[in-house]
Amino acid sequence: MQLSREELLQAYRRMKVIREFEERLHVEIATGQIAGFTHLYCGQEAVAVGVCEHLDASDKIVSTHRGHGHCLAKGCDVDGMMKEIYGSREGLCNGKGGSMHIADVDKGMLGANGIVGAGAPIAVGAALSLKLDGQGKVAITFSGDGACNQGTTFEAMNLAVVTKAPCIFVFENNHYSEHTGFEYAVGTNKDIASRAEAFGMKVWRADGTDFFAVYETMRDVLEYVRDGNGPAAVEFDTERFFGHFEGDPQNYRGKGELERIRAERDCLTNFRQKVADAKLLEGTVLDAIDEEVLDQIDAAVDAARAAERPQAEDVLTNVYVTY
Amino acid sequence: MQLSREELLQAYRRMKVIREFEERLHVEIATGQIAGFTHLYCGQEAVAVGVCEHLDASDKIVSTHRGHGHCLAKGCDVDGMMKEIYGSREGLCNGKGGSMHIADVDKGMLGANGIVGAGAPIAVGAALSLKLDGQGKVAITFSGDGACNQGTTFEAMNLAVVTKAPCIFVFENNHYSEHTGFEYAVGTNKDIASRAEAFGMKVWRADGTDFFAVYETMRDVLEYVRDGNGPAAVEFDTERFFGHFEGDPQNYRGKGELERIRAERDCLTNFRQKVADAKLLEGTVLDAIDEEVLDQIDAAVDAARAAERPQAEDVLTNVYVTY
Amino acid sequence: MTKMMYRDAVRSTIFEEMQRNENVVVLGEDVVGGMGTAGGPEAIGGIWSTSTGFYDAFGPDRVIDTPISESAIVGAAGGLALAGKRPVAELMFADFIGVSLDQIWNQIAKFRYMFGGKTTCPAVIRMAYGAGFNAAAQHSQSVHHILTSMPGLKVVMPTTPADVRGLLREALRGDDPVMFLEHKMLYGVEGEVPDGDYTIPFGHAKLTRAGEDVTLVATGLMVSRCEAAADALAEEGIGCDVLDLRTTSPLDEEAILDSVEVTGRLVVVDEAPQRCSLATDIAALASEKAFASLRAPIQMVTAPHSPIPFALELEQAYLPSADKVQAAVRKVLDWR
Amino acid sequence: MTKMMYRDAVRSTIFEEMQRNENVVVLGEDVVGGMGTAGGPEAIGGIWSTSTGFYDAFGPDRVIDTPISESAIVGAAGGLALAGKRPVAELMFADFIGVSLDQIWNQIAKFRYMFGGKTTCPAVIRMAYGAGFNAAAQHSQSVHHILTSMPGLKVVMPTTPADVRGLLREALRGDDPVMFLEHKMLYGVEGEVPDGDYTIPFGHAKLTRAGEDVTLVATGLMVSRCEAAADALAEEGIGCDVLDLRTTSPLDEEAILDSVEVTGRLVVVDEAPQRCSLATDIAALASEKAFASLRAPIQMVTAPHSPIPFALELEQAYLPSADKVQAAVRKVLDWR
Ligand SMILES: Cc1ncc(C[n+]2csc(CCOP(=O)(O)OP(=O)(O)O)c2C)c(N)n1
Ligand SMILES: Cc1ncc(C[n+]2csc(CCOP(=O)(O)OP(=O)(O)O)c2C)c(N)n1
Ligand SMILES: [Mg+2]
Ligand SMILES: [Mg+2]
Repeated sequence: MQLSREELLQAYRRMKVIREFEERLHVEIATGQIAGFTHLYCGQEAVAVGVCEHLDASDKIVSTHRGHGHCLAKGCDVDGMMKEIYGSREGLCNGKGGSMHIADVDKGMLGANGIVGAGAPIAVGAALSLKLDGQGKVAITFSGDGACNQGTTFEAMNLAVVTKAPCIFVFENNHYSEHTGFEYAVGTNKDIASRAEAFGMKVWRADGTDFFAVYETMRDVLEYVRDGNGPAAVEFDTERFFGHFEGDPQNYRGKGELERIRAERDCLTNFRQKVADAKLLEGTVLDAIDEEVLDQIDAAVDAARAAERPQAEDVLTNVYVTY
Repeated sequence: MQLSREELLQAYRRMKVIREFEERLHVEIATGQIAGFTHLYCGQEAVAVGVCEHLDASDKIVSTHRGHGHCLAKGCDVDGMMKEIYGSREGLCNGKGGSMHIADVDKGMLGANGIVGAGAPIAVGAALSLKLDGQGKVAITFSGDGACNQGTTFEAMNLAVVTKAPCIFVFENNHYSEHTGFEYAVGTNKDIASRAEAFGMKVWRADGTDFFAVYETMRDVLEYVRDGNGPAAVEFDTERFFGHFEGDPQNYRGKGELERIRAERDCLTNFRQKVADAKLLEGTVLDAIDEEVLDQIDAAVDAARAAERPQAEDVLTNVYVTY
Repeated sequence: MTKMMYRDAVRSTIFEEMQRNENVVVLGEDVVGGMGTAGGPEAIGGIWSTSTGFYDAFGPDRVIDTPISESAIVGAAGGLALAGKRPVAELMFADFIGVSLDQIWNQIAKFRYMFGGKTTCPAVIRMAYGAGFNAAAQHSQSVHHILTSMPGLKVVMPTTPADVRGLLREALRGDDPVMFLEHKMLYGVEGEVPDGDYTIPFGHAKLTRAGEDVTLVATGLMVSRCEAAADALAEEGIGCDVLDLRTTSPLDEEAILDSVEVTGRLVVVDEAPQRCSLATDIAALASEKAFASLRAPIQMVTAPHSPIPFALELEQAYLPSADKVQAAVRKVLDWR
Repeated sequence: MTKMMYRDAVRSTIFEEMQRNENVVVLGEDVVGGMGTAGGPEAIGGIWSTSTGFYDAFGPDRVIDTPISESAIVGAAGGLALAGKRPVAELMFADFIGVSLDQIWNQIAKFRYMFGGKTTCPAVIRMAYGAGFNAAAQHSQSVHHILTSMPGLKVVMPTTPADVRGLLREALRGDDPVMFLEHKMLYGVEGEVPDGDYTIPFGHAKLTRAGEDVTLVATGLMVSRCEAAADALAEEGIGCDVLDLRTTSPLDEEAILDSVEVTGRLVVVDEAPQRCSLATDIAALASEKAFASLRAPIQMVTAPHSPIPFALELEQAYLPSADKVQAAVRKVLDWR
């Protein structure tokens, strides 16, 4: 583990922010305060953070319908996101996008996306731009095990290979696309990564619930891609702790499955265990972060509730740059 | 070689019909007699015939923009096709479809297709229908090395694997998609078949200019698929003897390439050589077939020229079954 | 008569038709749900609960759960139809015609025509459309104008459980490709449903309010907004015809023109933005064929020319409301 | 002034703009041609010869030849635009919006709006559209009504080399997504082109014939058919305004309404079928906003409601002709 104490603390805090952001949304949505469809990232934090801790604002990411974690990991403002999800005019997208369309282009976050599979070609385009700039920057697209069946994902992989675009395809295999199992929906001779391999990409695989595994793997992937070797793909095995959307009865889960993954596959518990075993960070320090994060999320919710609401006349702004 | 004399003669005749149909079209198009876009199948005859000689009318095929060969091999009427290409009301599609949309559903020929990659999902649907019927019938989709990059082709492969559809993906790799080379446009770790393999399909490969190689390979493929093992894929290495469309300057070809493939990779020459070496058929018999075929094509062109033209009022028929 | 929800009308009609005709086949994402999971099949039966119980009754060859591959879903429906089956494919959201349009527009809509009339293509593509759930720009759209513009497709937009049953039966028994558009906000609406095996022929609008002053034409959720406006105006003695088109292709031109001939005033209400919409389609029809009857400019009440915004207040402002319809009626009445 | 073909106007404008601004990037199928072949790059330079010489001048990072993957092409254009480039993507045929519509409609059209105005998306998507080549149902379509209906897109349909240059420059320098529709039958048409670095702002129709009796509104190839009709009618003393819209989104409402106010008679000509078309869009506009001026029912001359047939005679019968336009003009003049 080559991370400094500062880096470790930051990674933990980021994962914790995502976790509490989502746990709190889970509660808030149940009270009917938040409109629309919301897909929670809870459980997959180690992937978003393990990937994005390597990036700066000039690296780009493109996200999915389950995008809060990617946004937060890439540096989107917690308050701005919460306000957006509440539909405030002060939200990151002025209340026009909502949970499924959060973006912050200045931070290199090119958008969550409500259309499954739509992000991959966009990331290839961003990667082609970065290739032209010649600064060794990369574009990353996150896709689920369901999104990997959409034609756009395949077209994007092939286009990236053909054009040697510095694009990284991160597959988050959480074993479900909505209510359907990975075993059923994804035809492969092995796994998602092996498909990517057949397109001529170098691929990696790692445990997506282990921050250190993600982080170390991504170091290699990024070195390879930043060096101009063309695109690459990584498959992370991970878990989502909530339903597909809020309200999902989750009949597809096995008995005790949710309890088991919370107990055995929690990336935060795993992180704490690892840093304790290696005597890198003290539990009390992490406890203090936990407190701070809870306060931060409380404050974000309070701010979102109090924030200015959009007005009818806002509907027609920003359709075009010039009218 | 387990083919009877009758079967050998029929296969040769079918290939020859395709060859002369296309050679003649090449001439006719140059005189400006035929409207629209026409893509000639010349050079790839062994694939269409080697595949379709195994099928009957209740097996289905779905074709491409380069569809004449598949249609003829599947039993579409020569005169009806020629009339269609000439835009006659007596054509197979009453002059409404033209070269890119020839179909004969009763013969199990579900259509040429002007949209690259569009045929694959349609074939999977046909295969699902045949699976439901439970008679061991199959659906076959032909795709080029260019079409194999279209998202629909990938989606179709995955859907076929997931649903265990009796669908066969025949990839005709003629090394070019329009003016672009296979080497550039198709990202793989080996070839097109290896991609199909990564979707979990059993795959085969063979020389597509050798009728016997195609025929024998397809025997195995069909046995596998008819037995209910789900879909399969085959890649045939083949050559097209004309340009992408009529009028293509073919600047992408290497020096002497066309002469070389005509000399070394002609499936008809190859067939004649093999049956002569094995003393299966006499050259005189094949010469006689050649004569008959030329006459047949002459007659077809004469008939097409003389055939009834469509009328303005035909424009609005057959948009729906019920209006 | 039985009371039934719109979503149950969809489900029961397909179910009964599957019992009646073994060629009817259902396919789509999560139409079964639970495939390949520890929980096992039938975890959901469609995210709109429109195929619950199908898998248990008809098995995996007739109730086909698919990966997230809309082009392949619609294309497979096309292939099933060409091979003699009667597929009913579900697009979870109408917005997903974006990833499957070629198979809708260039394939299933055109097979019959391109093949010289020598095949039928009885594929029914169902899709949930419309705003009202704050599902934002990619999960709320109305797409009927796009589909209506495409020759070869029939486009159906039922508003009541009774119409769902009659129109869906008609779709399932016909030989043409049908786009069956179900408004998300109507799934939970209950209504009386006639008994018996009735069908409703396409191309017949339904007059849901009668009046002699103004003609209101609408589809889907907008019908109820027109009705609300008409009811409010009736209290002031203003009488409106409200026409629920039910199908936009074929279109019941006669019903529209007959009403306008009487009222001389037309308000068209459309949930989609105005440009090249069904609203303009109907306004143009009337301006050509009922010109002499028109006593005031035609008014169109539509969504504004913007994507659909997320926030509650914005979505509300975006959608045509009964108030806006009322204002338009007053405007045509106040003309000159 | 220089004489130049329409296709050369496309090519030279992009070429000059690439010289002027290093952020302009071209991508599409065979925009180079010959990649990965013995013949080597530059085998074709676009099947419409609209990018010949680009690769040699700007290299593979700015002239990107792609596999046959239209969704990825448009999507990549979107990503390039979000990352600060000015992509010009080519769809060989407009019909291929079928396989790429999601990226056009749900992605590039909506980024700016969904993201609260915090990005621009200067992606230009060029496509060859229209009938006349007997290319049948999947390679001949007009799609402007579909794209015009979509908020967030600007839709440009130039008819002359001079307009190509001015409008394409405007597209390449603007910050909004632009659908640039090039009619196949116009590529070979020659015309005078002004010198200098001019742009033509969107939303300004061009009056190509002036007259006081009837207003003719058209786009693309249909403009010349209107002009032919107008010229023939002029010999009989019937005067027509012919308006070439040039852009359908934004639309020059004022030019249309001003003309109709004078003539009182409107004929709209559209190469697409009528339902939910640009023809109905304009008819509806006039029937709402020029009602008092209208002296006869608006006539729409459009393609019939069918896919585009292959045979010469059928395609000819399918397309609006100058004769049909003339007949419509006579009809509005003969009214009452
Ligand atoms: C094109 C498209 N099809 C279907 C959907 C509906 N949908 C939203 S999320 C989802 C499942 C995605 O699964 P996966 O990619 O594994 O991501 P996860 O939800 O597990 O994060 C589906 C089917 C959609 N939004 N877009
Ligand atoms: C969706 C789509 N994109 C592009 C085209 C234009 N086009 C027609 S054929 C072709 C090349 C196809 O190559 P391949 O699949 O190898 O078939 P081949 O022509 O070699 O038989 C292209 C790009 C099309 N018809 N459809
Ligand atoms: Mg998943
Ligand atoms: Mg090829």
